[in-house]
Amino acid sequence: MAKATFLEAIRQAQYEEMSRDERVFIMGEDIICNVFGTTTGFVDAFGTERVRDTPISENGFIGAAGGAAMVGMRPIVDATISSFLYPAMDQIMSIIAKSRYIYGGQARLPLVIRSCLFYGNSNAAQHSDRNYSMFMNVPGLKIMVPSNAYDMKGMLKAAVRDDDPVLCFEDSTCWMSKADLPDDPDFLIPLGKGDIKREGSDVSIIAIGGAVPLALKAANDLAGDGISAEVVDPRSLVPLDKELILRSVRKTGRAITVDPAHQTCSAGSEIAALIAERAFDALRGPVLRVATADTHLPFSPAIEKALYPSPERIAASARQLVGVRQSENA
Amino acid sequence: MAKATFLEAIRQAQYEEMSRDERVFIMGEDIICNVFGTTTGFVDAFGTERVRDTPISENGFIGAAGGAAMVGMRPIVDATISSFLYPAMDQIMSIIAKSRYIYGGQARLPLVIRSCLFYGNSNAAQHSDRNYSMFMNVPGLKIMVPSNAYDMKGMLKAAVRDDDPVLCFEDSTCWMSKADLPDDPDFLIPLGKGDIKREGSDVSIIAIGGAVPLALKAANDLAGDGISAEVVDPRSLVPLDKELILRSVRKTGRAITVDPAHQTCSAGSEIAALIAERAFDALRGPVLRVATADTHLPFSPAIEKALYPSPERIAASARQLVGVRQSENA
Amino acid sequence: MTDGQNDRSLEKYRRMQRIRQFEDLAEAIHAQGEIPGSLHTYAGQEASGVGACMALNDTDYMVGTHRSHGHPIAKGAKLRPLMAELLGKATGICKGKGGSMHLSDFSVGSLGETSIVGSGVPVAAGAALGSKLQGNGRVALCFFGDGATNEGAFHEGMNLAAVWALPAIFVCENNGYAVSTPASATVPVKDVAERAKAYGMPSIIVDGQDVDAVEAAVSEAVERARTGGGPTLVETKTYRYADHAVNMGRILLDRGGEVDEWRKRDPLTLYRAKLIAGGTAATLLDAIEREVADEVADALQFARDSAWPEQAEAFDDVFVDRLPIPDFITA
Amino acid sequence: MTDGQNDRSLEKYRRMQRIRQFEDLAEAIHAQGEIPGSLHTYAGQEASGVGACMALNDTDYMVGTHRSHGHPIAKGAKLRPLMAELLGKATGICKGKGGSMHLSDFSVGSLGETSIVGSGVPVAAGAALGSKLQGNGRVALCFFGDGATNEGAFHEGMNLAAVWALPAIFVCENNGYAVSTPASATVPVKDVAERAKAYGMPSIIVDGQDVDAVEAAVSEAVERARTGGGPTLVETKTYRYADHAVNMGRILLDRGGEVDEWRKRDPLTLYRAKLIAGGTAATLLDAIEREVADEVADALQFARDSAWPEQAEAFDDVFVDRLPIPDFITA
Ligand SMILES: Cc1ncc(C[n+]2csc(CCOP(=O)(O)OP(=O)(O)O)c2C)c(N)n1
Ligand SMILES: Cc1ncc(C[n+]2csc(CCOP(=O)(O)OP(=O)(O)O)c2C)c(N)n1
Ligand SMILES: [Mg+2]
Ligand SMILES: [Mg+2]
Repeated sequence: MAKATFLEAIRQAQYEEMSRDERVFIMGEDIICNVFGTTTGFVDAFGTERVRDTPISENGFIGAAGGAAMVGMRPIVDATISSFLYPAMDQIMSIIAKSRYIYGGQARLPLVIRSCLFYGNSNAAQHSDRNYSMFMNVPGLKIMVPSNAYDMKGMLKAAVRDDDPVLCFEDSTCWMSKADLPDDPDFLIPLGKGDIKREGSDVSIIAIGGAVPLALKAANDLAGDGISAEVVDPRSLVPLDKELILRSVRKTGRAITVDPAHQTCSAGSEIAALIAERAFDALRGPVLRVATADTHLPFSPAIEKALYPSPERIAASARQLVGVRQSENA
Repeated sequence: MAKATFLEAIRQAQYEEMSRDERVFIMGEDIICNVFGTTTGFVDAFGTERVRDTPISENGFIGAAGGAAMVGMRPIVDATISSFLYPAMDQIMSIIAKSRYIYGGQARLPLVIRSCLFYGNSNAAQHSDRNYSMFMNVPGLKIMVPSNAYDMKGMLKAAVRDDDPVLCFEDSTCWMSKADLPDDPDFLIPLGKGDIKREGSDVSIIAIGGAVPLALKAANDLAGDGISAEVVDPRSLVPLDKELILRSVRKTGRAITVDPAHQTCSAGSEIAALIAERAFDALRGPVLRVATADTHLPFSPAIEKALYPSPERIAASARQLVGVRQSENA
Repeated sequence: MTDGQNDRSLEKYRRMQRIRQFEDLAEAIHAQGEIPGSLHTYAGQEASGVGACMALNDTDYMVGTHRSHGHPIAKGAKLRPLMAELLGKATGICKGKGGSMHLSDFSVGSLGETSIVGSGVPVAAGAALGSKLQGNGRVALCFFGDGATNEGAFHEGMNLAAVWALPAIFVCENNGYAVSTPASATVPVKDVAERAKAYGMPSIIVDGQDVDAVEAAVSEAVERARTGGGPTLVETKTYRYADHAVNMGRILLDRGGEVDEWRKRDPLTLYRAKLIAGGTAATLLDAIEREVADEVADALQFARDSAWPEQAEAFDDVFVDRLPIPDFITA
Repeated sequence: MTDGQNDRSLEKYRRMQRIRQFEDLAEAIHAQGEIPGSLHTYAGQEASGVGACMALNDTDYMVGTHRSHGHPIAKGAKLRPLMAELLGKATGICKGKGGSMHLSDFSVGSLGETSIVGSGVPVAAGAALGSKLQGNGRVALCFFGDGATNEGAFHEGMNLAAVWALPAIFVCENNGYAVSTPASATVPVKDVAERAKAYGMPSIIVDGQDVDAVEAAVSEAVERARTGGGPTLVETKTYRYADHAVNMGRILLDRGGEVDEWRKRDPLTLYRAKLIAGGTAATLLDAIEREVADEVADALQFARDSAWPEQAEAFDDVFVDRLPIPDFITA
C-alpha cells in the first residue's frame, strides 16, 4: 500500500492482471514507447507478443481485439484518446456490443478498451471529446469512468476479469491525483457499484469522472455556508447503480448532476431523467445539471476553461436549489 | 397538392432542390438502382454526375461530402440505414461536426446526410439502430426526425438549403404513411420548430419520429377515458424547440416522453431532463419515459415487437400520471 | 471407391447440395411468409464456400457475411438449428436472435456472420491473432464480397494480418456485384486480388465455380498460414443467381442473360459431371441428393415444430448475465 | 537573373525558410509557455511541403494534417495570423479556436489541417469531386504521413478518387515514423507508393529533401489530374528533426545518429548550395533569410500584441448562426 497516481494505478492493474492471466495481452499505438506511462516495464516483463504496437487503424485493432476475445483471449486495448474511438465505432457498435446477442450467446467478448478524456488543456475540439454517453445508448457495453486512483485500480482489474466488453474512460484531469493503492492481487471494485464520496443531507451531487473532485471541492465550500452536500460517484455508467443514486436523492430531496461532457444527451442528463422519473415524490426542487456548454472546445486557453463544470458552478447550483427550499419553508 | 407517402416526400424534396440549385447533388450506395424509391427518375433528370453510386465506403463518401461542401457544393448523402453511419463516425464527428469551428468559421459545410431507422421488421440488432441521440451529444450537427410526409418534405427542403450539416433520420415505420404534399417549390418547414400534433390539457406527450403516430393513437384512446393528451412533436432534435415543449408541460403539468430509441441516453431522456430542470414547478407528477427496452433488437418476431413503445404503453403511462393527480385531488 | 480423396469429393458434393437445397427451400418459404426479415441467398456460390472450408480443419475458424447461409453449412454445421434460426425459433442456432444474416455455428468454428459489410475482416484477423498467441496452430479464414473490399475495415484488417504475419486466409467471393452496383464501378482494379499488393501479401485468383480448384488454392494459403508464412488473399470468381436479397428494398436490376450464362457453369452441375467422369456412380450422387433432400426437409420440420423464444429471452446474451427485465414486459 | 524560373526558385527558398524559422521560433516560445497545448513541428520536411505546393495554382486546394504549420506556409499563407493562432489570439487564422494542429488558411486554398490521422483523405477527395462537378479545373492535394496509410480513411478516400478519376494528388510524406513507431513495423510494403496498386493509381517516389524534385513529381501528378487523368500517389521520402510532438505524452525514442544523418541532407542547406552552384548570389539568399527573419519576428510581435478572443466567441462557428450563450457564461 503506497500513494500512487491514477496513471500508475492503471499500470499496476494491467501489470497484475497480465501477470495473473496469460490470456490477457495489451495492444495499441505506441504502447512500447509508452506515451502516457501506463506500460512501463511491460515489454521486459511480458515480451512483444503480449505488448503490441499497432498500426494506426483503430477499427482494425479494436475489431481484432473482439476476434481475439471470441477465441479465448482477454485483450486490453489502449486507444489513447477517446476521440480515436470514432474511427472504430463500426467495430465497437456493430461487432463488440452486439456479437454475443446476434449469435445467441455463442460468443463471449471479454475485452477492455481504454481511452482517455483529454480535455481542458488546449488540444482543441478534435482531441477533447468526453463521449461516453454515445456508447451508453447502445446495449452491450459496460462503461466505467473512475474519478480517483483507488477506484481506477480496483475497477480496471475487475474489468479485465469481466466476461463482457468494458469501455474504460480515463479522465486526464485526474491523471496526477494520488491515492493509496492496495497491493492485494485480488483487490477488485465491482463494476456497477457506485460510491458515496461524501455524505450530506441537503443536496445530492451526482458527479462523473473528473467532476467528482470538483463536486467535493464545492461540497467543502458549501459546508462553509451551512449546506450539507452529498457527493455520489456512480463510477460505472453501465451498469449504473440506480438505487444508490435514488436513495441519496430520496434522502436529500435535491439533486444536481455534474458531467464533464456536453450537456445534451449526456450521462448527466440520463441520471437527471432517472431521478425525475423515479424519485419525483422526494424532490423539493428541479433537478439541475452542470455540464460542459454545448459548444465545441476551443484551443485558446482564454475561452476554453469557462465552458467546463467548476466548483463555483456546482456550488451556485446547490445554493439556488437550497434557496428554493428555504423560501418554500419560509 | 396530392396525397403521397413519406418516401415520395423525400423524393420530391430532393428532386425540387436539385432542380432549383445546381450545387445540390446526391450520392450513396445503389442510388441509381434506387432501392427504397427516393431517387426515381433522377438519373434521367440530372445525369450520373449529380446522381452518384458510391463504393461501399461510408467514411470515404460521407467525408467527401464534407470536402465537396467546403468548396461550394451542397451534397445530399443517402447513407441508407442508420447503422451504416458507424463506419463513418470518424468523418461525421471529427470533420463534419467540427470543421467550421476548428477553422474559426472559414469553412461552411452545407450538406445533408440521410439515413433510415430500419427497425421493427426482423432485421436483427446490426440493422435496427435508432441512434440519433449519439449525434446530439456532439455540437455542430443539426438533427431532424420527421414523423409524417408533410413535415418530411418541408424539412428536407429546408435542410438542403441550410448552410450547416444536417442529419436526416427517416423512421421506416412512417415510410408508407401519406399526407397532402404542397407543390409550392418554396414550401419549407424551418429546422428547430416543433409542432403540436394534437392539443390537450391533462398531459403532454412529447414523441419522436415513429413514436408520434403511436402517441396520437394513444391520445385517441385516452380521450375515451376522459383524459385530454397533448402530443408534441419536436420534429428536429437539434436545434430543439425547448420553449414549445416547456410551454406545453407548464400548461398540462404532466409529461411523458416517447422515443423509439433505447432509453439510456436517448433524446427522450434529454427532453425529460430538460423538463425536470426547467418546468419543475409546474409538474404534478414524475416525468415518465416510454422508450425501447435497453436490450438489442432480436430477429424473432415473437420477441421483437414488445420491446418498442406502443400506444398501450403510452396510454398506460398517461393513466398512471393522471391517476396520481386524481388521487392527490381526492 | 472408398479412398480418402473420394470421400472428400463426396463430402464436397454433399455440402454443396446441402447449401443449394437449403437455399431453394428458404427462398420458397420466405415467399410464403414463413421467414421474417430479409434473405440473402448463396445459390451459385457453393463451390467457393465449400472449397474454401474443406481446406480447413474442424477446429479452424471461419468468419462470414450477411450472405450467411452457405458458409456455416460449408464448414460442417448441422441444418436443423440453421433452419430453425431462419424461422426465428428458440431452437435456432442463435436462439432466434440473429436470423438470416447471422447463421453461425461456433461449434464448427463458424465464428460469426456479420451483416455490416467489411466488418468481419478485423474479427478474423483477431481470431488469427488469438491462434498465434495461443500457439494452437489454428488458422482463421474470412469470407467477404467484392464490394466489401472498398471498406476501411477490409484495409485495416488486411494490413494488421500482414504486419503481424497472422495465420489468416482472406477469401474474396467476387460475384461481380454489390447489391446493384457492378464491381467494375467501384473497384478500380481488374482483379480484387491486386489489392493484396498494398500489404505485400501473396494472392491467388481461382475459378469460384470449381470446388476442387478453390480447395487447392485455399489449401495453399492454409499451408502458408499454418507454417508461419502469414496471410493470403484468395479471390474466387463466382456469381449469385438470385437478386441481392428479398425484402430489403426493391432491387431493379436487369442482369440480362448473365444469369443464364453463369448457370451453364453451375458449380454443382460441373462437379457432378467431373465426379462421374472420374468414375463415381451417378446413383451414388443421386443418393446423396436424396439424403440431403431429406435432411433439409427434416430441418424445416424441426424448425416448424420448434417453439418461439420466450419474451424474457430478449434480455439474455446482451451480457453474460441476463439484464433486468423492465416492468412493461413483465406486466 | 530575373527569369521566371529563378523567381520560382527564390520563392521556394523563401517559403522553406519561412517554415524553418517559424518552427524554430514556435518551438522556442512553446518551451517558454507562450504556446498552449501540444506542438508538432515540420522542420526537416520543408522541401516536401513547398515542392508540392509550388506545383499548385493559388486557387487549387490543399488538405493537411496535425503537423500543420508547414503546409499552409508552403501554400502561401501569411505568417501573422498563423503565429497569432498558435498563441490562441483572436486575430489567429482560426480566431484562436484551432491552434497548433489546425493552421489553415482558406484564402490560399489551405482547406484544413486535421488532427485525426487519415481523416483529411476523404475531405480532399471531396474537394476534388467539387472541382470536377463545378468544372473549374482546380485540383486538390492531400498531405498525410506514412502512419496515416494504415487508416481506413486513407483506403476509402484513395479508392473513391480512383473510381471517379478525381483531380486529386495524394502526397504521403514518409518521415519514417508514426510517433515512435517505425513505418517498417506497420506498413508491410517497402514503399508506401506500392499501395497505389490497390487502386490502379499511378505513383511516384521522390526524394523529399529535394524541393525541385518534389515540385517536378507533383507537377506531373497535377498535370494528370487537371487533364482528366485522375489521381496520383506521390511518396516523398523525408524526415522530421524534432520528436513527434511536445506536450503530447512523453515520447522516449532514441533515434540514434539518424537525426544527424538526415541533417546532412537538410533541404534548406541542399537547396541553398544548389542555387549558389546555379549562379544565384549568396547575398541574395542571405537577404531572403533576413527578410524572413523579420517576417517571423513581426508575426510573433503581432501575435503578442493581439487580444484574446472574447468568451462569447466560443459559441460562434459551431453553426453559421451563433449559438445561444448559457446563463453560467453570461452571469
Ligand atoms: C457498412 C454497410 N454498408 C452498406 C450495407 C448494405 N449492404 C448489404 S450487402 C451490400 C453489398 C455487399 O456486396 P459484396 O461485399 O460484394 O457482397 P455480396 O452481397 O455480393 O455477397 C450492401 C451495400 C451494409 N450492410 N453495411
Ligand atoms: C485516428 C487517430 N489515431 C491516433 C492519433 C494520434 N496520433 C497523432 S499523430 C500520430 C502519428 C501519425 O504518423 P504519420 O501519419 O506518419 O504522420 P507524422 O506525424 O509522421 O507526420 C498519431 C498516432 C490521431 N491523432 N488520430
Ligand atoms: Mg458481391
Ligand atoms: Mg510519419
